[in-house]
Amino acid sequence: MSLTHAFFAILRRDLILAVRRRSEIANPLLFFILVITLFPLGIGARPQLLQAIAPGIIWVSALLAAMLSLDSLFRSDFDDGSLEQILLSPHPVSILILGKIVAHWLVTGLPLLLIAPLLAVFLGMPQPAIGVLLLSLLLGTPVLSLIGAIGVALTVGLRRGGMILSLLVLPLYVPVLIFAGNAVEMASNGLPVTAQINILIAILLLSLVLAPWPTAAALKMSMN
Amino acid sequence: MKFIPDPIGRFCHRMASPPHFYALSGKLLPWLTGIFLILLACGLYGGLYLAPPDYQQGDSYRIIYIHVPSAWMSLFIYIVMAITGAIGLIWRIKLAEIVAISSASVGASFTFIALVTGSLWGKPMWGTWWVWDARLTSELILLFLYLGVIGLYNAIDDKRTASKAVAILALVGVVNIPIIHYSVEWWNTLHQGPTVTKMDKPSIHVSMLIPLLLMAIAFKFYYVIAMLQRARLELLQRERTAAWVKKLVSEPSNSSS
Amino acid sequence: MMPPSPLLQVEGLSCIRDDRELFCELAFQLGAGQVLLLEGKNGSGKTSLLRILCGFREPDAGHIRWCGNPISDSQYYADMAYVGHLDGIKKELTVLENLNLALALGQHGQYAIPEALTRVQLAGYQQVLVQALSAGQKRRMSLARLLVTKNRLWILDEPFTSLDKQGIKLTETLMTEHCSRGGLIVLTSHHDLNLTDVDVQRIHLS
Amino acid sequence: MNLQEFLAMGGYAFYVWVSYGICFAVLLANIVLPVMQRKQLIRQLAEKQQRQQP
Repeated sequence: MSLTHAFFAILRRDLILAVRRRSEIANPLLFFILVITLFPLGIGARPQLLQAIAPGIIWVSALLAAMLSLDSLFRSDFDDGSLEQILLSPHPVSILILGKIVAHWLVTGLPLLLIAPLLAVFLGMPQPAIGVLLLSLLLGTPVLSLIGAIGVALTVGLRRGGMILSLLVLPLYVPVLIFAGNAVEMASNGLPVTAQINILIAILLLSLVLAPWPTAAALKMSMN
Repeated sequence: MKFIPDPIGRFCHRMASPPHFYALSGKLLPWLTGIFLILLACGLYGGLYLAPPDYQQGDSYRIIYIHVPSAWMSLFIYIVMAITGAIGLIWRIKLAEIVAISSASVGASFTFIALVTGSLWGKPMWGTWWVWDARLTSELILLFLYLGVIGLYNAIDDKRTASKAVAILALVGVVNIPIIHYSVEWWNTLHQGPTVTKMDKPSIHVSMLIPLLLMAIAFKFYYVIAMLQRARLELLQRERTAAWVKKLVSEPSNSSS
Repeated sequence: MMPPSPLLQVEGLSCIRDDRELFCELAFQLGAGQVLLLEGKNGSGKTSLLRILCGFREPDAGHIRWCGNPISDSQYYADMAYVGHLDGIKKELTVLENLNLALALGQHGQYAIPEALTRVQLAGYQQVLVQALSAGQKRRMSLARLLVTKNRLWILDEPFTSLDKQGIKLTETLMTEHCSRGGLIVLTSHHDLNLTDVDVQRIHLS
Repeated sequence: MNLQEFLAMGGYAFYVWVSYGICFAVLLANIVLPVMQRKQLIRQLAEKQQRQQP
């Protein structure tokens, strides 16, 4: 059977699993909404201030939500031995793993995109910026999943991997946060954002090509 | 994978054999330490005493002699770590793995020094202890990257596996560092405008430059010394069941050296 | 019986774990139709050896060759199948979905899925979620996975655990058939093997 | 320039000397700690060896 067949088989399997488990989809989404609700409560209902920092709040929350959902990427497959079987496949492991990452993004990243406009309205973000916010999330959240996968793959075999995972992954998230957050902020002020969006596209393509390799290598390493 | 012709590969393997490395590094260390101390003394004398005060910053600029070389070293060591890690990963050379992880703590120290001295330098210059300046922010993120490497290494019990993990992480980090650096610079210019660039390019005079270079070279030597010391410890720990370690331990003269 | 030409060759294999040498300078050869049974008490390195054979763990010394090539070659992974302590079966998926994924990861083998399920006495269970199966049934499902995918070398870690007498008999029959088709098996077991007409080598790890 | 002036660092004594102090403390620790740990390890291994073969 061909590699594309294997890729889509893994993708389909993970989507079916997510639908049957449900909580995997709901948890990061709830977290995202809750964190954003907390900001006005912590800062005070000051529309001007909230509007000014809205891009940052939304992006930092999205980043944390993505990070919290990372553990589910390989955890159950590691625990029940499915990961061993995937690694023993004659197909290139990095492609199979990419299938898992895409599925993970569809389950945890895409819902953030759907709920983000609502939250942007909560924070009083101006109309034109919302489109850019969606675009930046569309380009940025897959990068979070791709880079995050490397971190999870390195720590999946550890008992207390959670804390170390955030230490590994968060510094690598910095460029995405900067360019995406800045794009939204510029758009709120009515400025052009082509440069930021182009850079985000470049980062996405780069991580799409490069990230599966170290992820596969790290998973093999985690197996022993 | 064979990129290197066999005789050279064999030679490297022999040089990289643990007992040979342990003995050789033991012989080299006093010399390296001597050179380091001489360079350090010259650099400090030139920097703290001979070089004139800066016409704008007065004597506070003298922090540059540790701040800038430390910042250079922090990046340099990360790259060395990634390269040696890759060598360990590809050719399974134990010693390369050990050099990689032994570099991490030295690199983290230099990053820490660069941050602290940057802050101490910033206080008289900017009036606050911390400014979200591009260079300091990059340095802070670099420190997180180092801490990630060290934390990951300590979290994995099997040290061979841990070395592999560290090598993968260091390689991922080294690809990311230019991107992070660029993004932070970009972020900085956008939010603050071209503000405090004095730290990057002080109007440097030859009498100021020479001590700076001396200190930079001294720190390179220091890195080799500190890395070798840590590598010797790491090597003994990993090889403690090997015959050469047993022999070494049983010789009373060695327990003091 | 003439010894068949070796397909799996292991030379000078050593494994050190936590300062302890589990085995050292281990060597064996396995040809078509042969079985290797690893014996030894708990913690003697049986599972470690199997995981080294799978390529999950690197040996501290030594080589493993499959058809003369190192096992990092993708050909090896096309020819081998592993059933470990963890069965690698998703309990939220049905039996059919699980086997279909195994097929997608590998290549079609001797049996089609319905025949394989009949063989392991799970006929009619296609649409059942795996979490509804008993431990023994799950074990038999792992055997079905071996049957539906194309493979020559089986690496089995304690294949008889949680199987009843009938299940053990079935496993042994399948193993005998696999060998008679020119397959190879490396396994660990506390249970004594009862295979007729099969060349069984034993290695005792201590 | 006398010693007093040198130490005063043109009024920036605190910043300069604290910087240098922290720097060299960290650098020294990076050498001393591994050396001490290594010696301790050698001692431990030697003791273990003596226990095993009296």
